[in-house]
Amino acid sequence: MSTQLSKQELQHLIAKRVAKELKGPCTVNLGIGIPTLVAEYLDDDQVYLHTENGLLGVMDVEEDKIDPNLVNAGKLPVGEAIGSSFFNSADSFAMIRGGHVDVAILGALQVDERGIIANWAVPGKNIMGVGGAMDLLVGAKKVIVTMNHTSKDGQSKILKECTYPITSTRSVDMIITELAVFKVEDKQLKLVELMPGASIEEVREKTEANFIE
Amino acid sequence: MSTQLSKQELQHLIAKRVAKELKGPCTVNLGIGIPTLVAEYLDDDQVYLHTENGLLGVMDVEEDKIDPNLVNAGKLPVGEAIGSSFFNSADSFAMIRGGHVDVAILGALQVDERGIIANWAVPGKNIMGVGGAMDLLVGAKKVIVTMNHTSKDGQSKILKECTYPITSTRSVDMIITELAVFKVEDKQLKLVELMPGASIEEVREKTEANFIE
Amino acid sequence: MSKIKQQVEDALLCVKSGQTILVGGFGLIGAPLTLIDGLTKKDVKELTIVSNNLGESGKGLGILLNQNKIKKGIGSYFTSNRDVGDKYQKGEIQLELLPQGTLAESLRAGGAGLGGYYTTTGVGTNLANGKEERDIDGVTYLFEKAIRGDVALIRAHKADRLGNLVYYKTARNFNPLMATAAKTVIVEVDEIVEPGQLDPEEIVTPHLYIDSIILAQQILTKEGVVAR
Amino acid sequence: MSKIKQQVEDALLCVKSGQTILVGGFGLIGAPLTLIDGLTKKDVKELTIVSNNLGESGKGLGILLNQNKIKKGIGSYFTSNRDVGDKYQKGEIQLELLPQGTLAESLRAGGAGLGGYYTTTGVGTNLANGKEERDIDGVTYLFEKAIRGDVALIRAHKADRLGNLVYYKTARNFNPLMATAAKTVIVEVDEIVEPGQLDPEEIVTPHLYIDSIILAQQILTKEGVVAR
Repeated sequence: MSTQLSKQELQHLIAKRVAKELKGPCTVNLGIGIPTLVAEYLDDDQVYLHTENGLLGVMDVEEDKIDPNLVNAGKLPVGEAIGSSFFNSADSFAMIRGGHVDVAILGALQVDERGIIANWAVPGKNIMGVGGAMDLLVGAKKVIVTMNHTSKDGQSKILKECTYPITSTRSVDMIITELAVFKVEDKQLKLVELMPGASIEEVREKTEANFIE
Repeated sequence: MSTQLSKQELQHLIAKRVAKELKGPCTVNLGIGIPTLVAEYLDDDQVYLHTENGLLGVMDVEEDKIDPNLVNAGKLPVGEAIGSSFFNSADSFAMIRGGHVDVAILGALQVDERGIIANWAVPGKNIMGVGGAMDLLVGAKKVIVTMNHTSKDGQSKILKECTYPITSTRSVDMIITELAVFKVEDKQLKLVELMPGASIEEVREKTEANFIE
Repeated sequence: MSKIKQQVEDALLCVKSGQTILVGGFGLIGAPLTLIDGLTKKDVKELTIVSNNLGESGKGLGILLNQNKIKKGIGSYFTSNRDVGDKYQKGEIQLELLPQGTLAESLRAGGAGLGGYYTTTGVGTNLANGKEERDIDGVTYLFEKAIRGDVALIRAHKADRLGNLVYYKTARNFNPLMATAAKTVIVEVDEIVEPGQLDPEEIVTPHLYIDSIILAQQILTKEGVVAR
Repeated sequence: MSKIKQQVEDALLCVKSGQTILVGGFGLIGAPLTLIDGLTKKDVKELTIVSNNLGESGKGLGILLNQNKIKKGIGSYFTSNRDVGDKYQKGEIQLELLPQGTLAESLRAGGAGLGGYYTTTGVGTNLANGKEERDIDGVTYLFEKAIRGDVALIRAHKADRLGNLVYYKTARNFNPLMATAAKTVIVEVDEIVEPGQLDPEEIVTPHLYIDSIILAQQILTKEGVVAR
């Protein structure tokens, strides 16, 4: 099915699906990668985007208005919405850790069947960066993970157990891939939706983790 | 000697002597009572006054410019100097506790012969208020205590040991009364100056604590 | 979905008996006088009030005190209202006294999702009784727990319709901290403006902290508390 | 007694080998590029650098890294400079990785005179290895120590002559925290103004934190780092 779509198109497909989950008023932190694309599909003007490097009120920026000192967590240029505010990194993470951010959209390397994710380190490689991932996982009221269903070599990234170091002991709330949408309920994965063109057989085949259909 | 002067005049005498200790550039927190009067005798425009309720840059205010929302720690109206800044209470005490305030001028009920003070509670009475006293004692680089040498009934307030609950285990640096100026060195009081009109005999008589002359 | 409430009673709907209420202000300066006034007219009791002071005698939180609606006060300086001492003597109120910097820091910690922290303030004093001491790099610190509330009642100068806040001079004090440390946060302000009218660099409390906004009807003047 | 320095070398006189230096910025955004450039020209070594990143390859702190002047890096995201990994592989640099919120909070704690604090971030992960866990009201927290430096090199937008600072958009990041957490604090700015020209309500870093001020000579543009 989805083999017809390019990698980029699949990422946009995921981002578009995530956007449907975001009903304002709410504050949403967008992680690096696919999550960043979500901004393009938001149509609710009461969804306020938070970036951990110190801005509430992120929006797209036109090429000619790029300011090198106005960026998101991925260091990509952004714009500032009306009603936005700037703050320092301690205040920004106080918002996150303190439970004041409603939703975090994160990428992941692996998810296990309890909804626990690994997204910051790969065994055998130097552990060099964690950024705000651990803070977002303990702090955001709801966490939605976006990821490709399988790795480049076709292995399932939704596993019985993560083989990479976990980011938090907290289960995420939702996983959206190019094939399926899972909710995590009582530490179990529940398939709630097939993405356009995906079949239940394909999801079963490409998902190592147990899940409720 | 000093019996000719009114209580108020004696307080101003003390405040004037304190002011001589303050050489800019420095940041000084003025406590409630006699310390407040010190502001009147400052002639160094690089002495910046901090008030713990959230202002760096305190100055006197004229009667007709009083703003009920611009006050010092004693809730008395103040003015704001050029170059002043406002901040919240956590930030204000971060300045104090973090060692960013150079000098604190405090009142005291008692001082012991090691320079440890009691200034927040009286045994037998309800312990109802501490305010910023304990924070200032742990945080200010230098602490100068201003006080009347004796209580209303003539008892020495500079004692071998405090009978009231102490404010901190930290010794203050200097004690200025209407009779004398003491420095605290190696946890011992050292008389360094007699105030105008005071005699060494009177200081000896009215000081219970041992001190080096 | 507007955060702006016309009636104080509506703004205070969330307040229930037995809750912990954070109340901004340093004495009456920066206190949410309209919201406090609303509480005095509401049927609630057994409140735990976290505030630097419990108002003044018969003013601000002092009215709530005299109505016996306060079960416990947590603050740094109750001396400025003599009624507190009287109630305390009669066993009609519990008090928890904290150094002012500890009160402020505990509120900030509560808002920032921290469990507690180590401070030098109070070490070796009576206020350290029952609290854990810990040596960190040769310095003795005291463990203090974070403080959180069910509701925060705060005072700001201006709000935009989203709930972004700026404050006024020394009326700022505990308000921005309390804005972060309660499940529901209600602010009263002098003026409500449109989004975009507050400079993004100047906003002290971003809107994600604020649930309800009302215009102040009781304000502090040189002559005392007056209706606006 | 002016805090304003004309020469970068003068501002950096306080920096000595073996010290812990706090360096503001999120990557190159809000990094004190002029002061970092000054450090690359100064004969110092064995520095411990506390900064979210160690610059980019050959840019900002990345130059200092390639000069082997950094003994240890403490930060949250070293991945953005691939040279860090190479040095680490060769055993030429020590690294301490902290969650970004923990890095920020530890700096704030250092500046505020706290010994440490309890955070939920990192509990149950590899970054909790060797760190104390504690249950507070049924929640598991991790103990994190405060961070302080000998010198902080920071970037602001404007300073007045006293040292009051305001920042610019997302170039604020770690700078105001680092301004509080070092014995000596040096700031580089786009503009130096007279006292009174910054609104007292808008000042983010009050002057008591600042020791030296210089005008930025290396700035970040869309085209990269350029001399001004």
